[in-house]
Amino acid sequence: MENIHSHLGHSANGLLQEIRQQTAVNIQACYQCGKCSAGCPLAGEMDFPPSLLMRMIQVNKPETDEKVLGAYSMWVCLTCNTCSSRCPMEIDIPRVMDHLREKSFTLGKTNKKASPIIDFHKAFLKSIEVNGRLHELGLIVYYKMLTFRLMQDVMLAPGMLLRGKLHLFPERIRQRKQLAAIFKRTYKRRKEQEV
Amino acid sequence: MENKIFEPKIVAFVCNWCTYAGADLTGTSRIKYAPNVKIVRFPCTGRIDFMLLLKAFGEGADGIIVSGCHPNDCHYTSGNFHARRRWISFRSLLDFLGIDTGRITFSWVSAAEGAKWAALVNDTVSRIKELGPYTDYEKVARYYEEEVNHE
Amino acid sequence: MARIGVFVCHCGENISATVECDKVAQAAAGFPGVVHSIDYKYMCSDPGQNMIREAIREKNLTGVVVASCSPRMHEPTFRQACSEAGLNPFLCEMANLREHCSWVHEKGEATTKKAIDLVRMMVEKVKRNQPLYPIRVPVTKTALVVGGGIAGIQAALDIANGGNKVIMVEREPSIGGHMSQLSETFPTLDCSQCILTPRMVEVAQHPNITLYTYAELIGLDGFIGNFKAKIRKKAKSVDEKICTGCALCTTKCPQKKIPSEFNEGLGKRTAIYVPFPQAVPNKPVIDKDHCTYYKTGKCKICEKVCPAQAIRFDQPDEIVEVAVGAVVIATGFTIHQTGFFPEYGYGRYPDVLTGLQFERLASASGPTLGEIRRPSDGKIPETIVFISCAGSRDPAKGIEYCSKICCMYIAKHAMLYQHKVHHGKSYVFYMDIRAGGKMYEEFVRRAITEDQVNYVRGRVSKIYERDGKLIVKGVDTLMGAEAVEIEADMVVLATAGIANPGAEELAQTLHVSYDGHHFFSEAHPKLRPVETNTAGIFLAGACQALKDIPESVAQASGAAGKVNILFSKSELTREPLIAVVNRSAPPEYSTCVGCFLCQPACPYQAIEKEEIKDRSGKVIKTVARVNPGLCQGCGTCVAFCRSKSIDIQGYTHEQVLAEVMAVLEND
Amino acid sequence: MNIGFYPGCSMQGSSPEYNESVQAICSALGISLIEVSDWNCCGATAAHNLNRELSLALPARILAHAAADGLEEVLVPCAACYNRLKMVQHEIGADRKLQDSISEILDEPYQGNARILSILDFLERDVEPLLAEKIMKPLKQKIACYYGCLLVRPQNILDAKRHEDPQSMDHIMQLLGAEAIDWAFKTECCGAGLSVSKTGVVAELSGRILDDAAHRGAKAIIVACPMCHSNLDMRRKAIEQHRNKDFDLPVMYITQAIGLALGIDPVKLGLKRHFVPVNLEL
Ligand SMILES: Cc1cc2nc3c(=O)[nH]c(=O)nc-3n(C[C@H](O)[C@H](O)[C@H](O)COP(=O)(O)OP(=O)(O)OC[C@H]3O[C@@H](n4cnc5c(N)ncnc54)[C@H](O)[C@@H]3O)c2cc1C
Ligand SMILES: Cc1cc2nc3c(=O)[nH]c(=O)nc-3n(C[C@H](O)[C@H](O)[C@H](O)COP(=O)(O)OP(=O)(O)OC[C@H]3O[C@@H](n4cnc5c(N)ncnc54)[C@H](O)[C@@H]3O)c2cc1C
Ligand code: SF4
Ligand code: SF4
Ligand code: SF4
Ligand code: SF4
Ligand code: SF4
Ligand code: SF4
Ligand code: SF4
Ligand code: SF4
Repeated sequence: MENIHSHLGHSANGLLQEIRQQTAVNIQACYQCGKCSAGCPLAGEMDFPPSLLMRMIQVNKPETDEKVLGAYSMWVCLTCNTCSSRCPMEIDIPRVMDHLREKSFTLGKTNKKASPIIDFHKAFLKSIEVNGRLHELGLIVYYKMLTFRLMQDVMLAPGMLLRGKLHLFPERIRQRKQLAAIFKRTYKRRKEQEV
Repeated sequence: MENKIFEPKIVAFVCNWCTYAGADLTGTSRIKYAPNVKIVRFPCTGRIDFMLLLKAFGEGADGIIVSGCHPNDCHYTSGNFHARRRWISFRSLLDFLGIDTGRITFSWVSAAEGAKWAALVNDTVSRIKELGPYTDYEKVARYYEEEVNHE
Repeated sequence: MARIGVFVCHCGENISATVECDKVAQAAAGFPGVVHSIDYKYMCSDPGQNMIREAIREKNLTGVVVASCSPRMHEPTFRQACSEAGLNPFLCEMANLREHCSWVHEKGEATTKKAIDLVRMMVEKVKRNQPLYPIRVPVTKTALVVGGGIAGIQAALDIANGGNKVIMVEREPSIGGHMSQLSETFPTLDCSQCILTPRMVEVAQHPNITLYTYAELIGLDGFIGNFKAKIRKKAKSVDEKICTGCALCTTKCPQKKIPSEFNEGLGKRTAIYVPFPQAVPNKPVIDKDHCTYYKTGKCKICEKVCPAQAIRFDQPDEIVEVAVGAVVIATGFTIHQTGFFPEYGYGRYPDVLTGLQFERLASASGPTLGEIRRPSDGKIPETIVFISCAGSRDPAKGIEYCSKICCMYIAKHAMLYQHKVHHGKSYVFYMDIRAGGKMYEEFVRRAITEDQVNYVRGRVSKIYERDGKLIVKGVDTLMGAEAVEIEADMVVLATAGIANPGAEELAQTLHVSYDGHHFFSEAHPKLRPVETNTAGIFLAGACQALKDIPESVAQASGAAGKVNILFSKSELTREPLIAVVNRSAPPEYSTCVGCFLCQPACPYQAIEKEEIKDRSGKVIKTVARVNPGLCQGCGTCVAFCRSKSIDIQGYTHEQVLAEVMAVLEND
Repeated sequence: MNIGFYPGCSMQGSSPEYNESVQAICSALGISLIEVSDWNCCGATAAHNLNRELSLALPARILAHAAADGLEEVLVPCAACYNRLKMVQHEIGADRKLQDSISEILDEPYQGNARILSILDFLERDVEPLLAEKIMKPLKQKIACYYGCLLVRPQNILDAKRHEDPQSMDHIMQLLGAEAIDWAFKTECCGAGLSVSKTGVVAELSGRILDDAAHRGAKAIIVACPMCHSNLDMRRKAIEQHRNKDFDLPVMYITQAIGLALGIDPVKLGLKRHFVPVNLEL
């Protein structure tokens, strides 16, 4: 019975307020029309379609916030902007997804199913950090190390090599030191923000 | 005395139909704003004679708001256009007297724009706070007297 | 010597919660000239007003300041109270402590201080007030009704039946408006034409009503009781007096492919045409933009076949000027077309319709004689989808307001469809069902429970066509936003209702205000919903905000009632807050130097030249004079007069200056 | 005016044919492009997903280099890079505080005022007017122009016209003699960045696109984005397995199509690098 009163939370520093402050997106303006979910190409993959995710944030309770941060939805979201381009209330869902991803990642609350996706992103960033530019082959090798998905995409590699779409050696930029410094500074900031 | 926070004195000249009603709506909507502004009601901004603004500066006002109906929405057809046109020539007089035009806010607030009125007041108050108290009023007062005597 | 009374109101706690009213009253007692100052819980209550009346009598007050709410609220109340006690009502002023102080500031010293300042301003002003007396002007007992939809028709009939004259101006060739296009009407499902047509005919035949169709208002001057309206009667190219309405011409006209406005593009009409069979007047007009003769100089078939020889190709537009005492605006609304909706195909799919198009399909007099058939191939749709709030409640692309009528007409449409296509499947995508009205909710429930209409809560994201089907992609938000994809044969969009094109210009012609969406503004959202801010101009129907028929009719009768009240006397009294040019003793007569800078500045042409003559009739001086019937008291002239010879009663130089000085008086 | 050029990683890596065709038509039409010096990767989806500051800083560095090179305009043919650069420019441009913070990360003042041109902006403005006289081999085929998401959304920031049914590629293709079909998946998402980590999703999303285009009789799909291209071309086998259906539908870059119409050698346009062979009867 006690749950009856606590369906809607009144948390003063939940995701709802945090997102409002940091991204200027006011999720309270969502009136649950569902148009975002209806247009989202990935809604079928998501554990919570975008409109439901918005509602969960509106509910504004620590328990639902936890569920949101552990959701799989934001990891499959492709930032295709279909939702926001049609949302009658102009809610910038992709921006919210960005926020949720970064927060969930920083706090280590990422959904298990999302690991391959996250590992791919990590591998991608590594490649840039080292070379300044993407080196596909390096990326794929590094990605496979992280995920042990050894066979996936292997079929493509020879064809790509043959067509000049895969290079054995990375292209590198000149000012790699400067770039490494940029990476470092953003990582450092992230650490600061955590504490 | 010196340490007291500067609370500017601001007079608002507003028309009865749009801005006065808009400010009423601010009240009805319970939107809060700074108490520094006092409203003088006119039938229309077209009635506002700019010598009156000078008089207000001469008497120690730190800032002035003039606000009426939106263009084309004047209750009296065109009073606000006249006001607007006069305002342009008045500007040069202000420059001549060394009054920062930033001390005068000229705006349109309709009867439906309660929130805009509050924002207008707050913006004006903070701008005037930045400009500081208006101190040259004797100069303006002198000019005003001369002008009135001249007539 | 001034003897001013100050009355500070608490307004329950509305003022006293943030302003210390007793302190305000105490402070006011100390102002020079104030002889009486008290505070009280509710000044506008009977006991409150009595306190004012008694103080006026007992203390011989020469002026009263009520420090309470906005003068827009209670000025008449308190002025009336003063006048009952024998004080000229214009010697009463109000300090606005509620809307401009207590409600907008936090409790604290600064707020109470501001309240005191506001009272001081009004005390200084009222000391300089002069007794004023109302102005009397004659009233022309003819009303102008602009727009001949159901609202205009109702207003015109009510005014005319009240014994007053009406001039109705309708832009289209026929009156009737949107209601004439409707099939059946909620919540009773009676036939729209059947209940409307008799009234249209009554308008045409009423001895008190003059009807100008195919006409528009191009100018309005003057003021309440005394307007002058300029109307352009567009050339119909047909002599109405001779034409018998036989319609032979329309059957022979070779231009047969013009999309019919009345049928929302689903049917065709000719260049000489009567918009629909029940049109009033039932006489054709030639649409010059489409007529072969007007475009190429050849044809004139209509002229040849007309048995009455009523065709007049050289008929000019005619401008008529009429004197009217009041105006009712009833110009209605329009709807967004389907081309407005990007995600629904930018209007490319012929089987995506607007609600009005569906009305024409469902109407027995429509292009399909009441059968629901697809415009693309004439097939009867097996599956039909209705989409609510198409463009409404959509600040991103459409309008933020709710169009109010569509929830009901969607339920009606779905119901009509199910009645006509028994085996068909109908779906309604909705966000909320807004059915507030007598028998409205019951009506919607009936659609769902009796007629098996499937209501799905969710907004459609996209419609596209594939193999002659319209794929509608939505979700069911009550199923955790589960995808719902429907292969429909027809989609009907409940497109947003918006203000008529031209509403803005009309508002400017009439000098009335309008809102951000170009709907005309009422004088007060609750208490004066049928008046505009301009005296003598009233509103009826959907031109003020979207409304259904019952509400449009109610408002129209309200506006007509207001007009009839105005016309109940042959004279009306007006507030004397107008401009006057000063007069003084000879030989000066006036400080006015006759420069007439004020004259062109006056938007109401109220300033005249007056010649002051000596005994022998010789002109000594020409000065300005304000016509009190025309002056509206805007004060524009005042700001133009360099010699300060012209002043507004109630807002004189002296009064205004006193207010400014009082604000800035140091403490 | 000098038009700057930011190729981005895909044009140098997995989609060299896009680069080749851009270069080929530019040289055929006498337009010269100046590559932004020592450019870096824009960070793509990865930075954007994991590290917001990095996702702003990487494009900001590119813009800074363009400014240092004195470039007032930069052509960014890759739709993904274009989208990131525009978004970042918009976000940083509107926010003083963010400008300061990014300048700190870059260790140089943020300078991001170069006008960023998408391939479509560029083709519409600089190429279209030159085309009419130079078309040697009109493309007389039914084609489907596929815009994807990155070139049209968010529509107000990218200033995309008719974002639900864009027309600029269709116009160009009509100029080249082709018939651009009206179809439903012009701006649906192809799965873009998930191509490696969630191949199943890509197969589904890209499959729907191929299916609609084929169903409506298109003989080729025209794209302007390396990601769209690789999802529709390189991953074709996976799509066909997923849908249990074969599609005879090559995928060409718009610049390749223009090149063909201008009579440029298919090899020079990189047409031989495709997985799905392009052997349209031209
Ligand atoms: C699809 C649909 C279905 C509906 N179904 C129902 C229903 O079942 N029941 C119900 O109660 N309501 C229904 N309504 C609502 C109904 O149509 C309106 O309530 C009603 O038409 C409003 O009447 P009106 O006279 O205010 O405006 P209108 O009907 O719009 O009439 C305005 C008139 O003014 C004229 N006009 C416009 N501008 C000028 C000008 N400048 N000068 C001169 N003349 C001008 C126009 O030509 C028109 O004749 C429906 C509406 C729609 C769109
Ligand atoms: C909780 C609530 C909140 C509301 N809030 C709002 C709001 O914020 N805004 C808004 O616009 N509307 C609001 N309303 C609606 C508003 O109250 C009504 O629209 C309005 O009161 C209707 O006025 P009325 O004169 O028709 O009826 P009533 O206010 O009911 O007045 C009828 C009068 O008739 C008298 N009477 C009854 N029978 C007889 C009889 N046989 N003989 C003599 N006298 C009789 C009654 O005593 C009463 O004085 C609200 C209503 C409620 C219930
Ligand atoms: S489209 Fe916008 S308003 Fe509608 S449910 Fe999604 S976020 Fe909410
Ligand atoms: S941006 Fe993300 S949530 Fe929005 S429609 Fe695209 S995939 Fe779905
Ligand atoms: S006079 Fe005005 S302020 Fe006073 S009680 Fe009445 S409504 Fe309230
Ligand atoms: S044929 Fe002549 S009389 Fe008959 S409707 Fe036409 S114009 Fe009128
Ligand atoms: S003259 Fe015009 S209206 Fe008459 S028949 Fe010919 S086309 Fe029709
Ligand atoms: S009336 Fe119903 S359908 Fe129309 S806008 Fe309002 S809620 Fe939407
Ligand atoms: S402007 Fe003044 S002085 Fe001139 S005519 Fe008018 S009232 Fe007289
Ligand atoms: S106040 Fe003056 S300008 Fe205004 S209407 Fe009267 S006479 Fe004309």
